[in-house]
Amino acid sequence: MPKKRILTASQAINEATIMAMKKDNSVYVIGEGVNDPKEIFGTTKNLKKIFTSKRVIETPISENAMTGLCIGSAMMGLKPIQIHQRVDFAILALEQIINNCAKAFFVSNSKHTVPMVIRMIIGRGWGQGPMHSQILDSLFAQIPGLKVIMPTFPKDFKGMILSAIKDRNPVVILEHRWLHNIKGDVPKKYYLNNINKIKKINNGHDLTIVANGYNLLEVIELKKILKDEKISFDLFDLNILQPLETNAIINSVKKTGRILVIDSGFKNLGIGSEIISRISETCMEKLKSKPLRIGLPFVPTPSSRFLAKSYYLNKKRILISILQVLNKKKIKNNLSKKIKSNIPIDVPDLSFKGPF
Amino acid sequence: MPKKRILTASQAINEATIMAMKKDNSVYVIGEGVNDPKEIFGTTKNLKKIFTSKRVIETPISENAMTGLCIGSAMMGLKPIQIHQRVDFAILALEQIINNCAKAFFVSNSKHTVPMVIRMIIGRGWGQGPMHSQILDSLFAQIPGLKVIMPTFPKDFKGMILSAIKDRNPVVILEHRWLHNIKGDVPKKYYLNNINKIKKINNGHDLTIVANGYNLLEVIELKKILKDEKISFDLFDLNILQPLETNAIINSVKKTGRILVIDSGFKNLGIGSEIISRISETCMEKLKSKPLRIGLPFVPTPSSRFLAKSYYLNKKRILISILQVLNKKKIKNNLSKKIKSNIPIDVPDLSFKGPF
Amino acid sequence: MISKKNTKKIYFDLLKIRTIEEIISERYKEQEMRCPIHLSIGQEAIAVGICHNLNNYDQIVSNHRCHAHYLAKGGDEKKMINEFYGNSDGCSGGRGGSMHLFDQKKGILSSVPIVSSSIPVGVGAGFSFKYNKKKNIAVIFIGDAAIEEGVFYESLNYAKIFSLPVLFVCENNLFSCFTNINERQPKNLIKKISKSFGMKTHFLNGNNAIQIANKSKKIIEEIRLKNEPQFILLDTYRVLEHCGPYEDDHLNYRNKKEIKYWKENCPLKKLEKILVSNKILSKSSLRNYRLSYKKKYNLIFEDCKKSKFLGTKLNNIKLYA
Amino acid sequence: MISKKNTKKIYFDLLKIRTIEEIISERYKEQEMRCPIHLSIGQEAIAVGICHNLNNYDQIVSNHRCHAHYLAKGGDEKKMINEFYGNSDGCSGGRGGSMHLFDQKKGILSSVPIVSSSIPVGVGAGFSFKYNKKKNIAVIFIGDAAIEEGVFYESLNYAKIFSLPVLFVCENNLFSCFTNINERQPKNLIKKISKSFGMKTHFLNGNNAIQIANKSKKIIEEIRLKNEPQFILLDTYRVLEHCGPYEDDHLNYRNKKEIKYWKENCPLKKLEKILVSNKILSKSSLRNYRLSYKKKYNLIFEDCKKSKFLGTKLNNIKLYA
Ligand SMILES: Cc1ncc(C[n+]2csc(CCOP(=O)(O)OP(=O)(O)O)c2C)c(N)n1
Ligand SMILES: Cc1ncc(C[n+]2csc(CCOP(=O)(O)OP(=O)(O)O)c2C)c(N)n1
Ligand SMILES: [Mg+2]
Ligand SMILES: [Mg+2]
Repeated sequence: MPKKRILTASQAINEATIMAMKKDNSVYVIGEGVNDPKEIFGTTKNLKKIFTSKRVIETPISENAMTGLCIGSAMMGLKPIQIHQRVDFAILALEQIINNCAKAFFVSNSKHTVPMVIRMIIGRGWGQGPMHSQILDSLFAQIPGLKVIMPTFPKDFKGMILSAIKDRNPVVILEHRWLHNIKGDVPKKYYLNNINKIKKINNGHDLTIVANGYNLLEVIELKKILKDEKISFDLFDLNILQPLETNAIINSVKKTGRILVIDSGFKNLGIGSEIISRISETCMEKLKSKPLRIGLPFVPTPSSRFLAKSYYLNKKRILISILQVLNKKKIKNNLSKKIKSNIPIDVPDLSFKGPF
Repeated sequence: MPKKRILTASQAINEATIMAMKKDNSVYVIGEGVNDPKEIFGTTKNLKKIFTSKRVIETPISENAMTGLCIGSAMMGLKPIQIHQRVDFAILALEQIINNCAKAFFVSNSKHTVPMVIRMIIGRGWGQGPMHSQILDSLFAQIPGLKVIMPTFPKDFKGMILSAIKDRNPVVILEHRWLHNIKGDVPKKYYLNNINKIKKINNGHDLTIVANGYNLLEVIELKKILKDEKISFDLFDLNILQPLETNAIINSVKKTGRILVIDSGFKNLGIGSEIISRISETCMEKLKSKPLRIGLPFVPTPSSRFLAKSYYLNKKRILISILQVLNKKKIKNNLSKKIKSNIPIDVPDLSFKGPF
Repeated sequence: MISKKNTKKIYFDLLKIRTIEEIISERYKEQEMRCPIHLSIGQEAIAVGICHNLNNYDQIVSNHRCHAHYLAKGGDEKKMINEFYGNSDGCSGGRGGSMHLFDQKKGILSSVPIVSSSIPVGVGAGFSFKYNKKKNIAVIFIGDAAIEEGVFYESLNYAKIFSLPVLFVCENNLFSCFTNINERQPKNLIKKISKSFGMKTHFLNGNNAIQIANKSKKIIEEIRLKNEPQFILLDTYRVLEHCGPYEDDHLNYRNKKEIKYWKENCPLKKLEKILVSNKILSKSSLRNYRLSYKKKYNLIFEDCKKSKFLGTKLNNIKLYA
Repeated sequence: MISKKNTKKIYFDLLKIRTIEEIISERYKEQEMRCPIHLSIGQEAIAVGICHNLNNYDQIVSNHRCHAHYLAKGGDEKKMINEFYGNSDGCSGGRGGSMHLFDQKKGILSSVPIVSSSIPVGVGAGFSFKYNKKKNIAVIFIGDAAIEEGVFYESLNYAKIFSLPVLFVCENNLFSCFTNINERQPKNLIKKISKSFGMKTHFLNGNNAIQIANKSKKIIEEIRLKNEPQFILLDTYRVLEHCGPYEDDHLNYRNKKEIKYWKENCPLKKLEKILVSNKILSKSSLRNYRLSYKKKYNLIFEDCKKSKFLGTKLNNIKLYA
């Protein structure tokens, strides 16, 4: 058995980028700050040194034209990896993304492809407020022609980014900032992860849970606690938002009869709404309890940690929702204690010293 | 009883605009083409003559700054009515819409308001293709802080636009191009229609239907045919997409036990997904059959009428869906004949001579 | 200097475009070309003159008014006409309609109806040439209103600071739909703007195809050689309505004198004069060409109109490559 | 010319801003101001000089680096500091954090962290003044990178063709985060661009508050009078890191000589020299002011830090007005 190789997610992203660039000369990296000393949270480390500024391109603050430039070059056969330090900056490029990027394949009668990757980082850190920590997952998932992925584990970051780069379609990668420092086993070799079909990552009996991003980690942390209570669940890592393949979820629900979907973004018109609707439309009769979605309330992200507390989901709120789906009215006191955390709401761990 | 006063929807819009501008000097109209001979499909007729170019403002082709300008002026107390001849052009202004327009009230701790109306016309006519006939209903409904309305009847166009202008929040009005020539009774007086809560517009027993825009007219046309078959339905005019108030729908479903939601836009992540999810989450046990959504397939709008045929919904497809929700497998032959139309897919009526 | 042979070629290109557009204008009322159309009648010299100096690997991008660009760059006319009729063998399979013309083999990368949207895409094509050390250029055709969209400036900036082989060609027909340029832009902005970005900027008569071909030849060579973007601004005029097949002079949004002036300066007439006075073609042969082109292309339209839609059904269209 | 009294006022404004920012810088590591901060240390003269000539009804808009603009325009300092601490009596109730400062009563219309996003909003404020025939102006503070966003140009265009009372104030500190202006823009674009739009354009030393106040007085009066936008470009320098409380000179993205030059040209030192040499204030009184300001504002920080969050819970926040 090969030895484990522990990397952080940002190291995995960095490694994947280097591999792809070595393998294929047409891959280039472009974005505001890609050559900064901060190296986009470490993910662009050493790129310029290895590949020179010809292939690792710092740009003016002009997101829309930058995106169009990437699209044009991709239609001509290059493979841009565009990076937005905040997903929010991609809002300025929506015209190019919605029109040229997503529609070129369709409107060219399948002649043009736009093999382009857009990494967008979701800024959760010290209270960055309503214009620097949006999620926008279902906004992008609503644009036909884009693939939209949202990896959680370092291993997946590597494999999915490599797949995204290889894919002939535009792929949006939503990276939750707090996942960059998560550690995990990452194989050394070049490998591709599926970016067309989500996977079940845990097997159980009592309910089906669908989650992604940072929430997914919290669900996993609940696993042990729930096991002590003899509760087990099917868990889907919703790391592919588009194409949204829900057959496996539906099959799972047919078995468990209970479903909780946890949205990283707004609950309103979130991916969860689509999943619950599909379940209701296909196998409503198998449900033993009402389906449940949780997600962000329908207001902009507040900056203050005092407000962030009731804005973001946390283990406790997830646990309550699980029990609700299971028709167990109250959390047992000891459960509630077990999940108590001494980590403030606005940091992923105690080593985090802000601001981003 | 007052005599009926028949106007087209575009006349109703025009009348509402003139009334609002006469009533309140701070109301102004701005957009590309507002003073064109084409008068934005007749809706801006005479405005410049009455109110001069000070208040009816032709602009350069710069949607994003135009929107910001409107926002700034609205924060200062003016009341802009901004017009996009195509909803698609608003995509260039999404940064201003998502950030300053929708978030100013929140981020200013409720001190600033942005009392602004944005009329966006959905371009269905002769095959305008993927960048000139998007719907984008659920995109706008996904932005917290906006109100989003979509009137169907001339009477509502007038009353809802007047309410939108009076409202202290930014209101997006989605106007389906094919509704502009629809005629109906429009009271002469100044009146306000609710833009916070949708209304039931038909009472029945067998199922609940939720629809809006052009589809709503098609549902209404089916009413008589279905009546002959002793089928009656509760019908909701989903002319308010945000705030999305679904209690009345849920109560109706509790009664009928069956629900069909017809989306004007994509079925994927459409408003229907939110409605069906809410129903499933609250009163699943009352459903006698699986809920059903229909809407546009998840591909860009094709131009060719040969493709448009299978893209857009029509009476027949709506009828099939109704029967499906009622668990009636087949359309009876005579029903199918009754709804046969001799109008081509790409015109609203035979007087339409293109191109828009 | 353009040779006699090339002068003739330019004439045939121009005549072809004019003929096809006139037939569209005539046949549009048959209501079988069911998509918006933006005719280039009066403005064709620019497309023809510039594209004369391009090869198949050079790329162009265009906008809503793309017929002339498409044809001048060598786009397949039958595929274009089929696209107007919504047929499956249209250049975009009926998906796009008249505002989405492209031909991959001929270097027609993209035409899109969102004003200015294709500009950065063209810059991206230029980027790919430099990246791959190709000696090709990308030409970006825009109207005078395109410079009102922010992305235009962002794109100038990229083209300049990345030193890309890009030629901006701005066709100033004074109008954006019904609105005069004076209502939309500060005086002379359009003349000054590319210079502010440090680009070589040229002003040409947009209705003289030969002159355009001549002058742009040098410009294009220089771009190929130096990987530096340049900008050409050309004055011209649209003869028919903004969108649709008819004249709309009765609407009085344009000055009668102005219209008269520009009609007299018709690029086709101008070119014919040159051909005759330089004894390249005789008046009668010109007449014959006009007639034979008309006949030939009318047949093609007839063909396309009759052809059935045979394409993939929408349900089978793939969203992903 | 600025009077002695006003010179003193300018000094007190500058000192206040510098003091508050230095305290932020010191206290940031306490980890109680938990939001990104962009300090203006080294650049304050611009805010102070310009705002000196504005009244409460004039409006300003700002960006991520908004502390100095907010304070110079008269924004409530306690509300600002509370905002940094995330408190409910912060100027945006803790909802926005440091990049969303505003004060309605003082004409601070908006500050937003999306580069250039507030520019058209400022133009809209100018529009409202003209519409209502008010003799006020809107001032739009931007950094050098803001001119890379398309919306900047669109906004220049609107301000000009609508003849709006708008003053653009561009603080060129040579950097956008870590990237030098030479990597981002063609040479001198920033100097030429507003002229292309036909705007009166002025170049000033951004570190000389008195000069800025003097020169902008006339400019602002002219704008009030004529309803014509103007543009001021000022050179200046940010002393600390782009975002955060520390120096970052060890990262070597900026030239050592350049840093030295600008530190020597510190706007506060410059102003103190003027005060002393013109015998407006003595050296020792300057020292006393420095100390007393420090003390005073440290107390306010201490207060704010201790104050509890007493605001509406998120669940009760209204989405609509
Ligand atoms: C972003 C956007 N806004 C508005 C329109 C509507 N529109 C279509 S063509 C046009 C005029 C464009 O004028 P110009 O660029 O000068 O080209 P011309 O039509 O004169 O050839 C406008 C405003 C559009 N297509 N896209
Ligand atoms: C649209 C957008 N893109 C990128 C960023 C990230 N960003 C924040 S500040 C900044 C630099 C802005 O530089 P400048 O305008 O010169 O202001 P300065 O920081 O120098 O005061 C950047 C790129 C952003 N906030 N918004
Ligand atoms: Mg034009
Ligand atoms: Mg700067």
